Amino acid sequence: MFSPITPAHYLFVGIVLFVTGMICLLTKRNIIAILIGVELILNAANINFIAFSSPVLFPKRVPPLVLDGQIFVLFVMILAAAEAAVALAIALHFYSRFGTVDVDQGDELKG
Amino acid sequence: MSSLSLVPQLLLIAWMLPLASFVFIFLTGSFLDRRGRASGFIATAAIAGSFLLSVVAAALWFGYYPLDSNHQASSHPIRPLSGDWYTLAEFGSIKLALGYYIDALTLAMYVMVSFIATLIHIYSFGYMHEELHEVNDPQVILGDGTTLRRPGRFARFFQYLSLFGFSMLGLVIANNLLMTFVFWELVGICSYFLIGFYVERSSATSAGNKAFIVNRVGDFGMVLGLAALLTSCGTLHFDHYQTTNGAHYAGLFFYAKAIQHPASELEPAEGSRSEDSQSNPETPPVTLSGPKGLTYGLLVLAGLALLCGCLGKSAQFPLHVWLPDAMEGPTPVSALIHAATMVAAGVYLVGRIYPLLTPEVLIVVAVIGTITLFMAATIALTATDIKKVLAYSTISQLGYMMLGLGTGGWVAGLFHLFTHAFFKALLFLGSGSVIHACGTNEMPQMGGLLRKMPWTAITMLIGCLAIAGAGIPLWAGFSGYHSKDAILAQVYLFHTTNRFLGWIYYLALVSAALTAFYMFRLWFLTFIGQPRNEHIFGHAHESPKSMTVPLVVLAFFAVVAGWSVPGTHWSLSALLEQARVTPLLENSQVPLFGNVVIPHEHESHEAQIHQLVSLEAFTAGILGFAIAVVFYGARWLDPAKVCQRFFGLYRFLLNKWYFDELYSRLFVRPVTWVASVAAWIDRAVIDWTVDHAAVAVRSLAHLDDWLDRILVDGAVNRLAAAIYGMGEWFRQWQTGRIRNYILWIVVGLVSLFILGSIYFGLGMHLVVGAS
Amino acid sequence: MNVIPGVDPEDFSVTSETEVRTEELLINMGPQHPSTHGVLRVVLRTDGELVLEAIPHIGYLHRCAEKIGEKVTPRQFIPYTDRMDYLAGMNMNLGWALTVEKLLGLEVPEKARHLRVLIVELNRIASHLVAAGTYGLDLGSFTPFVYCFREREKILNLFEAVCGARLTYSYITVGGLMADLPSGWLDQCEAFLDQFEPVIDDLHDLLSVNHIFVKRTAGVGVLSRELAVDYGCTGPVLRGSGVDWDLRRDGDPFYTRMYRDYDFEVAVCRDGKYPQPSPPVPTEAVLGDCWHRFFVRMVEVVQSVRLVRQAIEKYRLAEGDIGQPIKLNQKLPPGEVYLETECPKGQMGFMIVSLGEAIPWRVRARSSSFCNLSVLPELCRGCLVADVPAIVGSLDIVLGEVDR
Amino acid sequence: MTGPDGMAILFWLFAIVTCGGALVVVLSRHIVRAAVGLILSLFGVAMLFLLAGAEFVGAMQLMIYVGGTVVLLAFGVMLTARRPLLPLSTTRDQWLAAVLLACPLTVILVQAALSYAPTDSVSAQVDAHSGVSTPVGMLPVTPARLGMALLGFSQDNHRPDGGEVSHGDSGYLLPFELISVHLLVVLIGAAYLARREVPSGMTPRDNQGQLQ
Amino acid sequence: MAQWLSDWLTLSPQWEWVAYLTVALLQAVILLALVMTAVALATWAERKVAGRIQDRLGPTRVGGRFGWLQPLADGLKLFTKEDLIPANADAVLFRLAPYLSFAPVFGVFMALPFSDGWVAHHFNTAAFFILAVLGLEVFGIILGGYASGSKWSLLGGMREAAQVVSYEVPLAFSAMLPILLAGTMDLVAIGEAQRGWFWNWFVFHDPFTFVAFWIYVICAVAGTNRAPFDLAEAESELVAGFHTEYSGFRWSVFYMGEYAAMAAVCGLGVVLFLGGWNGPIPVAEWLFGPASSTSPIVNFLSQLLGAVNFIIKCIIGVVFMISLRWTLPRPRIDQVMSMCWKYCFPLAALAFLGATLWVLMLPDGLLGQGHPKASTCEQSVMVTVERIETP
Repeated sequence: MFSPITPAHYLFVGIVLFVTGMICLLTKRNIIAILIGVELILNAANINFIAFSSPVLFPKRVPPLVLDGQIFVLFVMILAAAEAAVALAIALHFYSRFGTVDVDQGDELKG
Repeated sequence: MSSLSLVPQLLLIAWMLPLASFVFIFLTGSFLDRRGRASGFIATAAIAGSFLLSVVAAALWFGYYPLDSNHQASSHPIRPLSGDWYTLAEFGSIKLALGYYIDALTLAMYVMVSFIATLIHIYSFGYMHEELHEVNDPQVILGDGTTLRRPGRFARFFQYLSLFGFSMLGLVIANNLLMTFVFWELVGICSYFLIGFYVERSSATSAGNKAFIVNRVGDFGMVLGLAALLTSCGTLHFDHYQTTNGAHYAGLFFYAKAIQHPASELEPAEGSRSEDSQSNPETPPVTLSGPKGLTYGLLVLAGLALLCGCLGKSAQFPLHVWLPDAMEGPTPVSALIHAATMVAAGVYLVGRIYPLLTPEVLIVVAVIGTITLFMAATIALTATDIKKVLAYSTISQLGYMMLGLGTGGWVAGLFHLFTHAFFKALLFLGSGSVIHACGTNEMPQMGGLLRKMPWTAITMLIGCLAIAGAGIPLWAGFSGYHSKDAILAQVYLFHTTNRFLGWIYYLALVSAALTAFYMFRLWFLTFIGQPRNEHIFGHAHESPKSMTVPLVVLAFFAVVAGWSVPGTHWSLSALLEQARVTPLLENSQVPLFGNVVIPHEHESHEAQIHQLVSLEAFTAGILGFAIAVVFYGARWLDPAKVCQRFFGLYRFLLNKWYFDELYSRLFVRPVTWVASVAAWIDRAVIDWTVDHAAVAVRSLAHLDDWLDRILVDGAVNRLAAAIYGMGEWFRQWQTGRIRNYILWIVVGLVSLFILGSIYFGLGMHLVVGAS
Repeated sequence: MNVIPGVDPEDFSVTSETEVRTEELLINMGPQHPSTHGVLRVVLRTDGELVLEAIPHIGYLHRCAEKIGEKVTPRQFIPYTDRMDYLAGMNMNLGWALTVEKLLGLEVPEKARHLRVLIVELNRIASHLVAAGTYGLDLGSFTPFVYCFREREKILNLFEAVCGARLTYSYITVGGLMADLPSGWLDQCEAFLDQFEPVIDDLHDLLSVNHIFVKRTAGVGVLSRELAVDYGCTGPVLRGSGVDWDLRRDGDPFYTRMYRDYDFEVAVCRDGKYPQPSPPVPTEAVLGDCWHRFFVRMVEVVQSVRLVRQAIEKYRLAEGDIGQPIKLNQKLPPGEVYLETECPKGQMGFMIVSLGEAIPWRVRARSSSFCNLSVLPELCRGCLVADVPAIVGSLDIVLGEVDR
Repeated sequence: MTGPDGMAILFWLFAIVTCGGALVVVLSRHIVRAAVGLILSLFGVAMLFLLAGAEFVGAMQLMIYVGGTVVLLAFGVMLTARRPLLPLSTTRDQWLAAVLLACPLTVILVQAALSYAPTDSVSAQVDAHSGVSTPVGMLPVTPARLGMALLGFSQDNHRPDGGEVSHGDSGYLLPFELISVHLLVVLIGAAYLARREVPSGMTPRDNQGQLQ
Repeated sequence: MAQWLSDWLTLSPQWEWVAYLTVALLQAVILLALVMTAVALATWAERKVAGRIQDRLGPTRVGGRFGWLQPLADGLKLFTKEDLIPANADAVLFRLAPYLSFAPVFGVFMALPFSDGWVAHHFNTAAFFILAVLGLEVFGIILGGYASGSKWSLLGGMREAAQVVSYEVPLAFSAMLPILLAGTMDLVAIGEAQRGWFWNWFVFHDPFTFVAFWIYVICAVAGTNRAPFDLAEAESELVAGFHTEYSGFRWSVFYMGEYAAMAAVCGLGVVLFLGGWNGPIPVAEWLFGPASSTSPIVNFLSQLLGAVNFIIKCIIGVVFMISLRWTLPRPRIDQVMSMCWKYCFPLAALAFLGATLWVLMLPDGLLGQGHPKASTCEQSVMVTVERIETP
């Protein structure tokens, strides 16, 4: 169980990240904490990509994804960086408008 | 060929240096402006570098093909270097490329353009120094009555000069008409920018617009010519070229040649080239491209169309009207662009595409050149603006060149181009120096400046002598003497063979006298006599070194450009002789006008013609000079009284033959009339209809409104109330709290997973295994 | 117009959406901050790095010096003046001594006059060296500080040889000086000047013309001529704004006659040039900015060196003694007197009101640093936090003098 | 790597770091600590990438994610943090809902992970011309290969007989371009959103002009 | 090595990990010792160089004439000082921050080759890895600034964050040039590509790399927070910036991080631009011949010579940075930022572009003598593929 390391091990790490990220999204009121949760979820996905593209983890050294996995991870990272930039700009704006980072205060669009 | 193979590379670098300077100044201009003259140094260094490289290239070339006294290529068959640097696109045989076509003419133009441009760059340091600081432009009155104050544009000026240098060199080196056209337009836009350099002056902007629009008229014809040649020959390259897949194709010159000699149509190459290709087995066979729809008539039409462009650029009748107005630009610009180089581009292009021009076209060239030359000379007689005089003189001299080319004097015309470049640049720079000192363009305000500005006066005197063609007959003279006599000799020959066109020669001769007259009128009015405006005279001073040094250098060349190097036969005309192209003139017969013969240029070199013409021209020049002395030098006669006597003629000339008015009547007024008619129709007919239709619709609407309120609104309001109630219920879900939304997303996600698991089993092959 | 029930159109009014409000910070700069030159406390209201307001709080070093002056005789007060501008104790002594002499109508002998010029100008050099060195330190350059203090130490050695003290001299006193120079002192002084002059060029290289230094100081904290005059700024701060005003030339005759046969130039920028020898003014510098204030001091150092050399010559030639200090309990004539002298930091003025007793009735001091500091809020408005030390340093204040 | 056993040690080490960081994120009520937890977690993820042989991606993770994105986050935290920092407490029912949702999700995901058996038959690529089968995974993923793939040359389709690199077969040129444009737009957008107007009359150079 | 240890201790297979752990720790300790030595030397050099520049002697008392043991004395003093944690501070983060600042710098040395093959771990993407890890140092500083609970610290931390994040961009850009020229991110390969005479060093490869080298120097100084770019700890403005509230051991850890980072950026710069372990004159090749054809001992000697070379160059770099600190004033934060974005970044981008064009246009160099190893990306792929397929 502890060794050798298989993709399933990586998948478990991914699950932990995903679930914690989700809980983070659901329980935090701070807009930046929510952003942090999103980052966790994205990283969960990245771990899965890498797990499926890593020859080291497969006994016959033949993973189902090779380049595709890594390149998708790259794309995810870049998009995450972009998302973080925009989200932070929004957060700053939010802060300047409402004087707080509590997203529950920003319910002007409520019905 | 090792030394020659460097030539294109050298010229490429020489060509790119001004571009680099332009880009650099463009990017850093605002920064450089604050640091003073840095931009000027950069631009000058770039163009001076171009000059040095051009000289090296020329040295390589003439080292390989030495000039020979008998105008024959001796050691090697002379073969223009042609090739492509950069291919933009290829469609079958059609190749759009940036390339080079290098022969002695190209090299001479390169050296001349970069040399004069260098001098003018240096001159501009002095002339444009005001632009280094904030400029107070007294010619622009703002709404509140004050004059305009604006930041200096030193960097911008040099940026445009650099761009111009790049464009002009590109135009010169182009190996296909498309590239020519591109750079043709680029020099046009540079000219436009620089004419409108003082963009706040309405006169400058309208002069810029005028130049641009008039040139467009000519360029329209040029585009037609390009289209005709491209569709009929399938190429715009002058010479043979190679596509990227390795096939060789023939160029325009070959097609023109084939038209002339139908027998040689299927031969791969013409003239010396075919011999060369036989002797050199490495030269691959050439394939003919395109539909080969070129006929003689089409060639004539294409030639005329291309000529339109040349007329526009070289300010020839009837498209000459823009050039005098273009003098609104700064004087170095006038010297560089509107006297020495750009306007000569039209002449250069005629020279370059000479093999494509049929004799019919050449006659048109000759006739237009003659008309221009005479007309401009007469207008110059009465102009009082010093730059306007020079502008008309430029037009007139360009007419000489056209005349020379049109009558078969290829070398003579281009020779005059070069000499004219030197002395006209000199004259313009001198006038700039005067304007700089006096602050006015008006000659009646000047006078007696010889004492104040000896360097300027003397160099300008040399320029006047050069343009008037002064010299000792049959021996030597100023540069203008050699070139103008060559043209006149050719014209004389032409008139001896074609008597019914004899007036051309006499007009040219009369204009030579006029030239001498108005040039010395200019000089006398400016530098001799009593100062007519003490205030201006008091402030006048000799210009700084940066302005006088170029004057002296140019004066030197204005004197010696026509001479051959002592002890050798190396001279400018011999150099041009080396580049001579004469394929279409070989039978000298003009098919459409049977009895017109365009004479060979060599025949005009015969001593008897030469002596006769030389003496006649000398006499004409002396005559003009004498009249000038009578009126303005010694003031034996009062010019004002003579003007009174011939008031009608005077007014006719003063108003420039009423060309502007003519164009206004012919083109501008009809258009405005049509526009006013259209406006009337719009107001009276269409508006009326619309107005009344509106009244009708409005009454209908009132009716509809009533129906609407009673019937439709009732139904709609009921519906809206229902929907509103629904919305009230739904909006309770819309909490505006992001976490609630996320919660629902996750709920949906989990249910999706569960559903998926039920349908596909719990194994999740959906996610990984199934693919 | 149809109105949706329950909705107020005002709710949709658009507020300014482009402006992000960051927190305004209230920062205490000092009294224990390294670059406030003592126990100055500046309260900064900043928006990020942008200073919205800077308020100096003073008084941490208040020692009732003026009140003490009303309880002791003038000669007893001399040591207290030392402790006002403790970087230029000689100049302080001189100011007080001259004021009392003016009240007494006393004139010191020729030899004492030249010795006084020698000493105060030497002290001016020492004070400006501290100003320049610590200014470099304010801008993050440590090395010039060490260079300046090395030179200052040499001056202090000279002072120590004269009066035994290195900081609080009490050397110049009412009626003359406490002692004549020890033998060989003048040669040492000349030797010092000879080796010191090249060091000035080093300092110019390290600071005045250093590109980063110029970037940091040029155009920063521009004090206009009018503002400088309005706020009563004096000394290098005033001259840095281009006002050609130096009490050694333009002051009270009782003071200026001390310098009457001396040849020196006032360190002020005329037509973009300072008295030579000095490096050219960089193009970025604006008259009245930190760079000019700094540079005026550097130029003054050169002029002071000139003055010291002249004083040495004159002292050597002068005959007679160096004067006799007045008696400790000398009675003062009744009356009121006020005299300002040109100290390194600016114009230091003392005022005495006497009722005819040995102890003055009232004593007041006009402190140059105090007036110069008062312009700080004007200069700091809208600058960056990093500019505050640059501006404070360029004013060259001494808190002992501000608070007295 | 140091071999399978060394890898196992490192894997467990970094898995613990990663999961621990994630838990810190969830459990801490203090936003700065949450950010530190995120850093730890992302750092662990980067190390896991390195362990899995994805060196370039691991380095990218460090550079872009840990070095860029999280610095940005930290920046945001500082810009919006009040002192003293108010922890925004969450209500108990939110936690309840979160846990209630997380449990079934975890169960499903764990089930899926456990049921995944690595099948090696997937992509031994057989070249149609030569019939040679190349196990694609054998080729190490160098930055060069990644770069080539981003430019449209995918090495997945590389011909083992030394033939030409196939062009555009499964490259990522288009997504690459899209991402580039996307980044540009995002940059501009973020700059616009976060733009801050200095109060008028309060520019740093404001008092310079008084003399002229 | 771990296998050998395991055999030697005759560990059963399920306990083999103990051997691995031991070996790993041992390697880490060796590396740490190396780094600490470098730090100690750098602090000593800082004091000595500052002394020289300021006409002083610097430390002379501890450890003989030259004060060799001064770093030790400093360390002892710092270790014995009281560790204060301000009441306002976030105690956990306050304790964590110094280590977060030091650890990444330590990690850099893992991938930094000291000589041909002398590297703790041979990364394929070492250059990139180092840049990435170096960028992490900023966290410790931000956290330290934030956790101190002081406004000066917070300002310092913010400045640091803005500055380091900005300067990373031109730093990475200028570091891309050697990577581009060598066609690999492998630092060992990059170093090998500059074998031979000193004109083979990438700094002299073409004008653009020369420019890029100086940009690298500027950005490296800025990226490691050294004067004149020590805005985050500007003592005259921000008291002491992010470490205002730190004292004793924690403060010294920050400083260790700074000095180690100095050594690290110098090392990276030396490998990227200054030929790494290849001396200006190929003495090693003359003495030992090509590396492949010699015995292990000769090979070792050659590597040793390389390491000496490398360390000398690093020392020169460090001394250069030190003398910068004691010579120049400190620019303002906005000037620092504008220098980064308005000058360094465009210049680096231009240099990058220029070098690309240079390689494309003049694949054989200006004089046609050819570059040592200007392999294109495609070639390197092919080489890789061939290497895989040969067995």
